[in-house]
Amino acid sequence: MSVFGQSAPSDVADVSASEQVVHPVVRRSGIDRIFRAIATSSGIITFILMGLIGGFLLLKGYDALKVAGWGFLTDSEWAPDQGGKFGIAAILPFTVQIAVVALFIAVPVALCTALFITEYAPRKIRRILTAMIDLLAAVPSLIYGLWGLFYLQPRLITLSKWMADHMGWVPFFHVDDKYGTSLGIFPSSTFVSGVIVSLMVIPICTAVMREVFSQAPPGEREGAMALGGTRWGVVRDVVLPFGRGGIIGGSMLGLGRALGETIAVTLIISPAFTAKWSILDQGSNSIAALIALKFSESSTFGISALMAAGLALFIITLLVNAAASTVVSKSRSGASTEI
Amino acid sequence: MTSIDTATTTTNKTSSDIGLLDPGHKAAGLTANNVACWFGAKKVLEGVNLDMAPGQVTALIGPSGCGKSTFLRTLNRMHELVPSATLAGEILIDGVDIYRGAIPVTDVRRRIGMVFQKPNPFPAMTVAENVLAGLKLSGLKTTRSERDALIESCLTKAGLWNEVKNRLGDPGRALSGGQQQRLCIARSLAVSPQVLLMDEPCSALDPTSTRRIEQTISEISETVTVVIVTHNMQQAQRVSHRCAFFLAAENEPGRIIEEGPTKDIFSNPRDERTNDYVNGRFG
Amino acid sequence: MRRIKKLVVATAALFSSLTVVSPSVVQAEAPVDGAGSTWSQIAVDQWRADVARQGLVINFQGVGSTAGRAAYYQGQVDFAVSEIPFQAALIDRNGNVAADETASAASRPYAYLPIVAGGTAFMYNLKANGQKITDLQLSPTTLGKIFSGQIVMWNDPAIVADNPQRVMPATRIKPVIRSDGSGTSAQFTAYLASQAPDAWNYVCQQSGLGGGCDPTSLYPDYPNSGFAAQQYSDGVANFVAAPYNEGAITYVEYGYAKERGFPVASVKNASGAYTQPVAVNVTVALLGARINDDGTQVLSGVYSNSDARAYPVSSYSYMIVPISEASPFSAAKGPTLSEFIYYFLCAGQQKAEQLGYAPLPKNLVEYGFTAVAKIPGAVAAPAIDSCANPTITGDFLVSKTAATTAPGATTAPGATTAPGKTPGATLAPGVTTTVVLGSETTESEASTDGATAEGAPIDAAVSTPGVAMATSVVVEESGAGTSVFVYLLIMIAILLIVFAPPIIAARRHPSVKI
Amino acid sequence: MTTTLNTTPNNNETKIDTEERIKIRDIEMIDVIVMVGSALSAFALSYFFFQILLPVSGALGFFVCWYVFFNIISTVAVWELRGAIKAKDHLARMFIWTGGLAAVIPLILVVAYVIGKGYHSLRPQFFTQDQKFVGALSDSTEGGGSHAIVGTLQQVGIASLISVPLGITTAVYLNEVKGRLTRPLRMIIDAMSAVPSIVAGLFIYAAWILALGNQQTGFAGALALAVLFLPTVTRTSEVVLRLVPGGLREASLALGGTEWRTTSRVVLPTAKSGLVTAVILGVARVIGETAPLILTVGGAFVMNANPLSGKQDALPYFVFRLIRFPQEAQVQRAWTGALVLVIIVLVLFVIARAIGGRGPDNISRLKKRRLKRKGLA
Repeated sequence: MSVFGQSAPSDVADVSASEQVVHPVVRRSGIDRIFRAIATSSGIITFILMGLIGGFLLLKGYDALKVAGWGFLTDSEWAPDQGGKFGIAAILPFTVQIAVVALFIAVPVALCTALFITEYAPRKIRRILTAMIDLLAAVPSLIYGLWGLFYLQPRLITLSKWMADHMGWVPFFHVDDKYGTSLGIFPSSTFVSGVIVSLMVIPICTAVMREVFSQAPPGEREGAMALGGTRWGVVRDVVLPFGRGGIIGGSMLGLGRALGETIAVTLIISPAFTAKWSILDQGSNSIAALIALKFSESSTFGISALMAAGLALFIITLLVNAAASTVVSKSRSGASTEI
Repeated sequence: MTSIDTATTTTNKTSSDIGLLDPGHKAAGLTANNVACWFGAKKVLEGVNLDMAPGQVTALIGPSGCGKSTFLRTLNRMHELVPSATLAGEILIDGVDIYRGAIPVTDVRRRIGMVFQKPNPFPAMTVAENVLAGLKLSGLKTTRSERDALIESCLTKAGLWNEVKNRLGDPGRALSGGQQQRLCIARSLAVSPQVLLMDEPCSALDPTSTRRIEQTISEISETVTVVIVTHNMQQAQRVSHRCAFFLAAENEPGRIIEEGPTKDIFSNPRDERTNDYVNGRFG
Repeated sequence: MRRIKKLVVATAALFSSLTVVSPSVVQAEAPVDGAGSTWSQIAVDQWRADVARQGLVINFQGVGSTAGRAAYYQGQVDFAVSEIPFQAALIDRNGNVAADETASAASRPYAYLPIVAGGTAFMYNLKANGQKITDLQLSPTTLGKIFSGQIVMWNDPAIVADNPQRVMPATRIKPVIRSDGSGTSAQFTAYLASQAPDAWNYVCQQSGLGGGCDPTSLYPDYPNSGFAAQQYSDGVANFVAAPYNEGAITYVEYGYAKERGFPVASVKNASGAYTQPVAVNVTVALLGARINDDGTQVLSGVYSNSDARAYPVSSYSYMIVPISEASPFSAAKGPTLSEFIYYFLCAGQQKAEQLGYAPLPKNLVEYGFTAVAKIPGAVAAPAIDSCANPTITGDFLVSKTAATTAPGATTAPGATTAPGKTPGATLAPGVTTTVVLGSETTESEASTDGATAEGAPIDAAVSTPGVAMATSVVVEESGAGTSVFVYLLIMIAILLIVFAPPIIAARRHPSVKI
Repeated sequence: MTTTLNTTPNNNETKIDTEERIKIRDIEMIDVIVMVGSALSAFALSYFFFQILLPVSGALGFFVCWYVFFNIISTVAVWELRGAIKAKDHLARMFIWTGGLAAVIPLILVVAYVIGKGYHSLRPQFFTQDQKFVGALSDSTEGGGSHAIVGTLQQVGIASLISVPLGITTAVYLNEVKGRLTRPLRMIIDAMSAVPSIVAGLFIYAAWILALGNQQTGFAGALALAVLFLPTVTRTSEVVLRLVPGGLREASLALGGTEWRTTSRVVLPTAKSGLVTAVILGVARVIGETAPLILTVGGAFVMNANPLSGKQDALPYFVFRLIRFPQEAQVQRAWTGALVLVIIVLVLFVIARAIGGRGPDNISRLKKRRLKRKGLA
């Protein structure tokens, strides 16, 4: 995430060694050199491994990209194996829509949950709640998908219908009532899958935010308290400013999960290949679901096309995270000299 | 339920409540009656009776771990923030019990301000915002001119105005340690406390800054009752009117050994242990 | 750090202890791996379990036909199961050869043999005046119009013409297609391309594939088609079964509709009769299948089978078996593989009907026998007369004939039954659901004893379909009060077991912080 | 303290505290009255409005109405009584409580749903038998999922053995050691977090199985899981390592500690509970993954306890495969598998939290015992 420019321990060691002449010789002990070597080689291994996957996507996707050309960005059909056009013009917006719906729900809830756990909950509830949120993270996405399909969707579509009927003036909620607003047009929508995905995103965001909030400096907390601050005052003036990096970091981690979630989205959506604003009516798509649905019956070329779609997702995430990390790097990191 | 009226009257505040703008503002006296404190099952303080007279500076002295800071924190209900911490006895501000009375805890803390050992300005706020943080936290509405006046008067009181008047937009953390501490004092003064508790406010500071803060203490003590914990005997002598000596024997809760006018404690202590301590023979 | 080490060690210990505890498996014969068609998976899975008792270890995973074929030529599995044969060169938009499966598979010579036969059923959810419609009849052209989006209302003249016996409701048609690649789509599109070419061309053109495109395992969709796409057979079936999806119709394996207690459309065959996709009708239809020299199928004879019983949308899937010892196959695996094939071609077919499929007719079994002989290390085939396939030994076709000959009889006698009754079972007494779960009466019949290989008992009792309704996966779990109570109790118990110790511990040792 | 004073004998433990301790009242009577009053009037109001507006149907709609009214009324009441700042505090409290509990409701619903679907065929033999003789026509109580349980535990175990050390050392590299790679590495790890899990499976299938000529094994599945595991654990570890105050590092270095000792004795123990969270999130990410396993583990019906050879099964794959059968028995088995998966996850996490989940200043009983052995406590 962020690159923070504050003093790193290694720099401190260098300075103390070379300038303050506490240790006359600039030399790391053997164990330190081994430690640095191990840490660095871990970094290199991870870099190579992750790079290989990026390279794998590029390599596999290259054949398809060569054939599709710019059409890959402007076409919205997906028929590489039938000799037809294929492109991500519709799939990518849908993918982003689902992730946005998921984050729209998940980030506020996660923020509240993390604050609840660190600031509000009685101590006894705190551990139980932490365990439950962990568990929420660990419920397999397959189970979320099935639960969403059988349990949540039938209930959620009444809400979809209500939103379409009463809030249709919002472009996202506007449903073309060519088919009438019967309940039957609301299942398998972006909204439903976004809600399901949000359940998977909540625990991830919560865990990171909770970790960060719990590290808010006690001195500042007490300072705010001693000024007669209410609990909310402390949260607003101390915890949230301190945890800004964690909020963004947690949300980005959640965004990654939301963009890449496969099985649950696959189970819910009814794949559509025409981009639209409306999120409530049937038809949505996601790159991950596309790959999952098509790969088993795709030829080598079809898989190449799917990998190109995966590459697009990879690049989008790269850009979003780079943007987020510049924000985070401006926020206060914990690596100051304060204890 | 009988004291709802008190509650409402103490909480409906307007800008005229702000002491430094309000000539009628008065320091309040604090009284501790038979206070005892526990952390979990461990008793750390017992039988503390102390009167902290209005407009005076009371110094709490004693070796480390004798319960001074704990006692100080009971005075504005910061003690209860530690999980498992409990206490007994009563603490009165101008005769009103701060624990059992109807004063909400946030008002207790607003009326009894606190400055900590380590300066803790809010890093996300500028110097000016730090001064006004208390107003924001306790929801006091002020006009722009009132705010400007308040910033200037508080920073002047804390002896910081001349140093920072051109840096009001800098982050609070950009100041030096001594300046940060004075900023914290200014911040506490902005909500017009009747009592100001100081927990070793100079222990992390250089002598010049220490001197500056001591000056500040004597200046504000006319309008604010000050209770200060210090390890510095000279400081206690310099700033305080009264002094209380705390001591905890091994595995025993701390208690007040001796209490009285500072002059007496330092020149003519009744208890031998006080004599040993103030003359630097232990601790 | 040490704590983390401890954590790692503890987890490792946990895993290794589990490994030690687990019983070691003694494998009698060389295990044989297969992968492929999800469509055939249900049957293959049952047969695999049956032969396991004879010591034959077969592993089959339904990963999809194309993935199965790829796994075959990539040397990951010994055999594959697929709805379509290896595809010759696919040409991409620029005219380049994008993929050539046959070339890839050349390194592992193979033979095709039939494995599972079945009909593609058209499950629908339709009501008229609050009553479930259960006697829908569709002709091939109407089917094509529905699944190409050319007609949008259930009271369209084309549908009305097929259903003179009732008044069709003015409900919107919601065709539900498979969003994933599937053999069902392949079989259905092959049927459409052959029997409703106009509709198929329309779909092809609308979705930008050009007129007269090939049958495909990825059903083409196009903007504003009105199609709903769902994944997997259970996905489309659940979607259609959902109460809010009135007017939906999908193509799916018969078993899924049967299990959910939903009706399937009767399809008009070459003789003009409307038939249901019950086993006997499928088997009869497949008597018209012709096999090329290379083992690939020609199904036009099935679609146009003039037997009044024949269900026209019938087909079978291939097993792709190795005929050389290219890795990973070896002659040592020959006996296992060949015995498995003999089992499913003969005795195994007795369970086909129970599983929602249809037994392979004799012509296909005979072809299968000749293909097995090419497998290295294969044991000799049994005499065709001793083959326990119900179409050969039994009186499968004869006994069923009486019940289903007349065209009128096949079209759902209990047409407008109350929802409690399941038309799928009433209309063809031979097709009772002996696999309905939770019904004590049928438990004993659902035997896994492959050695005895009993035939599907003909159970005319109509009590079971009621159970099928109750336990069907229609959106909500069964609301029996006691069971809800029981699982709430269990949940509370689990939560207690998990959370009680830390709470008690925390109470006993309150953390002291000074 | 070196005191030469007379001290009273050490009888502290036996003394009984007679003082009445002050009960810290967070909630006063008036608050309770306000809350109850607001609740009642909100009930009345929503009952009245519900008949007219009817925005959402059923009990849920009523509850939503009531809840909105309750918040409005109680906030106004607190405002009147305690002023704006208290009202804001009250509103924030209500909001955060709601949010906190809102996260729990779906968990309870999901878990209850899985239990409701899965408990029918949860028998002891589910943990001891495999599916060797079980087909679609078998009763749901026949056979079990032991092969899948063992497979999942082994695959996730191996994946953690690969990813946890690698991920944490990578995070240490990013945060403690630093180098030219820091920036690009961080970026690529961020981007990896959104790569669909199936791509990990395809990658291992292409690179490990096809290119290197390996067969589908549990180990290959573990590699695919490790690829998914790594970014999560690295990112989360990095976030928590960054929270370790720099002053601690400086203090340790100032004491003459080497970088290695600073990291291993100061930084990592301080971040311990966060690192456990990182590992838990990583395990959570992978333990339910189906897609990458389909291509890599191959799937099996019989016990194969050797992850290095032969195809293996995994619980999510087991569930994924069986739930799509038309036969109710198979579907029930799948739900039982799902239930077992949830139980396994629950148990693993409780163990993980118990071993390493507390804050750094909480000395666990284990450590106390160790210190006692060394004579330090």
